Amino acid sequence: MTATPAELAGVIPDGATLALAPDYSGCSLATIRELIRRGARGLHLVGLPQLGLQADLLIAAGCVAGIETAAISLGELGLAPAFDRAWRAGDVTVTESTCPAIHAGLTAAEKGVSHLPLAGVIGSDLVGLRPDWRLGPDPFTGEPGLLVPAIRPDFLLFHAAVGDKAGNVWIGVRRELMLAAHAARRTLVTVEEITEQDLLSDDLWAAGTIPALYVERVARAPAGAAPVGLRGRYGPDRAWLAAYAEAAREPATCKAFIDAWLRDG
Amino acid sequence: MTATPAELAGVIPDGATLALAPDYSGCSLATIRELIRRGARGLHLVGLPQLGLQADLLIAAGCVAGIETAAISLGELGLAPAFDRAWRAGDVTVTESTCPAIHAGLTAAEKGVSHLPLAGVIGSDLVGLRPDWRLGPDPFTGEPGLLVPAIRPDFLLFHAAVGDKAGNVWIGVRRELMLAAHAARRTLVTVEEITEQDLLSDDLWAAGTIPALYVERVARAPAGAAPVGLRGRYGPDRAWLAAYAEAAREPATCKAFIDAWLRDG
Amino acid sequence: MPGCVMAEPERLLVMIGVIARLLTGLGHVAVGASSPVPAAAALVARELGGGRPTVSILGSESSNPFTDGGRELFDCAAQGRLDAFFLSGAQIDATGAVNLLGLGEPGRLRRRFMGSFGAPYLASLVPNVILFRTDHGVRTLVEKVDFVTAPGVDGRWLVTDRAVFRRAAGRLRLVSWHAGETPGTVRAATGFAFETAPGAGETPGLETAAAAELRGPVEAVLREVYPAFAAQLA
Amino acid sequence: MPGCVMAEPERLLVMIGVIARLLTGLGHVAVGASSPVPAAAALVARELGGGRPTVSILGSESSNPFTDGGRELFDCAAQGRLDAFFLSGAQIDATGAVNLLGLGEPGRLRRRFMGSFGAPYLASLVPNVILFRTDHGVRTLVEKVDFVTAPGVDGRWLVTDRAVFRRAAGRLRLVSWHAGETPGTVRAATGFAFETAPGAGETPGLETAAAAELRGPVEAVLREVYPAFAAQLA
Repeated sequence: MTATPAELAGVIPDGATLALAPDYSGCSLATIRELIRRGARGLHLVGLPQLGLQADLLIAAGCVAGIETAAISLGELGLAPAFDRAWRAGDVTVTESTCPAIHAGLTAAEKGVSHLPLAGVIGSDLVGLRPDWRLGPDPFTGEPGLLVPAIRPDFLLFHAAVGDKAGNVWIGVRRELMLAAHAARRTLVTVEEITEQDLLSDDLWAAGTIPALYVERVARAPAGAAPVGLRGRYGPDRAWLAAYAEAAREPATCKAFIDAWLRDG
Repeated sequence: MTATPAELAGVIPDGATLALAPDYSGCSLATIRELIRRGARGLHLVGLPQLGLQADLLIAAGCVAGIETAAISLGELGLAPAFDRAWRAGDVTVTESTCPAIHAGLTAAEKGVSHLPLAGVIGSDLVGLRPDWRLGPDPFTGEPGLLVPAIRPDFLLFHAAVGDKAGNVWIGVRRELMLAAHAARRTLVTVEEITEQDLLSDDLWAAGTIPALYVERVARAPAGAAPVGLRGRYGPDRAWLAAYAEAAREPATCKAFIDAWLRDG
Repeated sequence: MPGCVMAEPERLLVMIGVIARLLTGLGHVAVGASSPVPAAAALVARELGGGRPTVSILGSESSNPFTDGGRELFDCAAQGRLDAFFLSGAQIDATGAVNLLGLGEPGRLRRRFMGSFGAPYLASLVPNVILFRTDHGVRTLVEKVDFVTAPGVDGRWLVTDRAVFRRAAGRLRLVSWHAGETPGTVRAATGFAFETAPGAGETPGLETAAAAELRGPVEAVLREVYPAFAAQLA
Repeated sequence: MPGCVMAEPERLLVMIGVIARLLTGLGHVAVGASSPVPAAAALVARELGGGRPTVSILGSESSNPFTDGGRELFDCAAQGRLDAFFLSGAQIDATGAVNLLGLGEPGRLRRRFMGSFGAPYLASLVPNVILFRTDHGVRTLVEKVDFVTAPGVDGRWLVTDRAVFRRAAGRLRLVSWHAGETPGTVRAATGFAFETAPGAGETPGLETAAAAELRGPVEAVLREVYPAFAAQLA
């Protein structure tokens, strides 16, 4: 079952809907690099529930047609520069959402239902940007209610600390990845290491493990989440991120920066 | 924050709605014993999603007015004998359900919405036994759809292996307990041991831990899940269970058996 | 407790063989409460298939890959990730409908069994639902169930300690009868009228390889979840 | 990035003091993305309160009690288990409405910020939502936001690097102004007209005890989540 990041990238076809974690969850930069190398096109990204560096790199490289997300940014470093440019140019469509609406949409997909009711949100102009959301009286309370449709991504891609030979993947407390693995049709994972142990055989590990049942392929990719970092393993490379945030403001320097990143990896 | 099982039982008032795990999850027999000792009355039990020995003992002792559950039994030992007698006598009302409907009801409570749509089930006569469920066209697909209302128990009571001084409780893969802790207003827990470590400080433990945020009180109760057993710690006392299944068939022998159990503990 | 009223061990072995063959080639099979015969069959199929199908036994600590709590089995089915499941019932009728709840009129039952478990949900979402009874008789196999816990569909299998049926054109038809039975003895023991499927014959017995698995790795798992049943087979 | 355009450090300390006082006595306070000032204030309140309120900082590994993934904060709020949260916005208006999304007409924005995050949800479900801006000015504090990410409600607080406001009868009113400001200077820097609340006066500064916490245990957490901000305070 083990593979390489390039093989994972090869599984994701142009035009696919691809769910990606924000920078603080598990980011498979190792596979993002391969998606850019192979010249992926027309991807539709779904933020879990936000998007970060992975999305900005893919957008910078022209791989993305649209995004559905609660936010997109480089965190403390500000706006995602390549996205900002693509958005101004009209090159990337944005389906505006809010964190709990994305969680609810994924939960609906997890449970095989068309939609989920969502608390709150009514009163926000956001509702007006989503013709696919439904407003109407709650059938149980009679109060105004909001229904959001299921989100079933074609692919989930993430990076985690440990996988095993059977394809089980330990995610610890990053449980949004489990929800997304249930919701997505196919899940591709890179890991720091592949352990000899069966992650399901010990409840201490099993409690934070996505069973192989949901995982199509696992690739070993040490430091695969660099430069954003991986919880409990290594932190972000702040100098790299600041350099990217600066370089990505202009198309030429952005391209040069990404080309150098592709060469290095 | 630590307490005794008797104190936990004292927190649960007569007439409360009390969610209980099935025998294979985490059963706080130590607290059930105290509920019987204090002569609790009029409890409404919710199975997660089924009920087992805990419910049959409470019913035998006259503590229970009604149950909502997908099933009630002693597992391989067959029907729950005290429940069976109480049901025939009309002493206990039964709100008939099915496992995923209970999970959906708890999920609705977890998310603060009045209801959740539920896949499947339509075509079963069960739907006709639940006037509080709603049948109607799914607003997104137009297909027949089923909506089930939120289940928000007053209390969740369970037993787990480890708690810490802050009130965090490790449940491992018994994740239905976390869902129920989110859904219930108040959660009471007995544990085998209280550890000095902070369960949230290590992701390996944190991944299977219910944060103290949801836990009102934790009591230490070694062997608190006996005789049904606790996953990873000790198995069921099959001789005890078989003796109960036999004794509980008749009111007099059932009472004598439970009286002896109360004396022993 | 339908799944635990036991036929003679050799009849159970035939049932295990039949069910194991039905599971060959599937990806993921789950076994619910009170289902020792399907559990044994699924484990035999897994051993013979080199680890495939994945088998999830509810209530087992060693053969349960779920890590998201009690809901996961049901979510998994709704996602299309569960290929087969098993149902028994206090009554099973000519249409393949099962009744797990009780006898009498719905809402005014005169006898109640354990309850519905997940049957109403799984029966409509899992592509291969296999019905089973270990005590084939006129009171369990009836023309019409008192309460439809889950309706039947064409293509659904029923495996008993006497015979194998499959539903076509709305009713169960006899596909095979176990050694020691004939279509006549099966008919006499069945509470509903049925036709015999084209090509029907005697049920093949448990293969030697399957029997070996049953005595070996499978028994260890069964001892954990169904100790009484494991003792009966041993 | 509204929360990160920084005022002078002493103004930030005043803001931290104001917010920490508003959190006193609460049970559970959560801090979202891009909110270093509220994060510092919540941690100060926790240290001064002997561990109460519980503080959940999104994106922190050491100060985040959630174990059920990204959804847990939102579920927690819907369950009534979250007492306070913080929102900023590219624009905040006279009614306490915030705009996180962008400038221009909804659906045809001419400039877009990071996005809505969880604001539309949390603003309606959390009883104490505290608005903040570290760059009080006429372009950020406007009569009417271009896009209502979340509407305001009476009782809501707005804390800026110049002053403190609270909404009553549908509009924000000036409650206090920080040292170096007057009602007049605040008015000149604010894009909406406002009344002054009865009893309004100068904002109390950060208490000595709070300042000590800020230099001690709080800074360690801030360095993890908001390194640039922590460096500015140090």
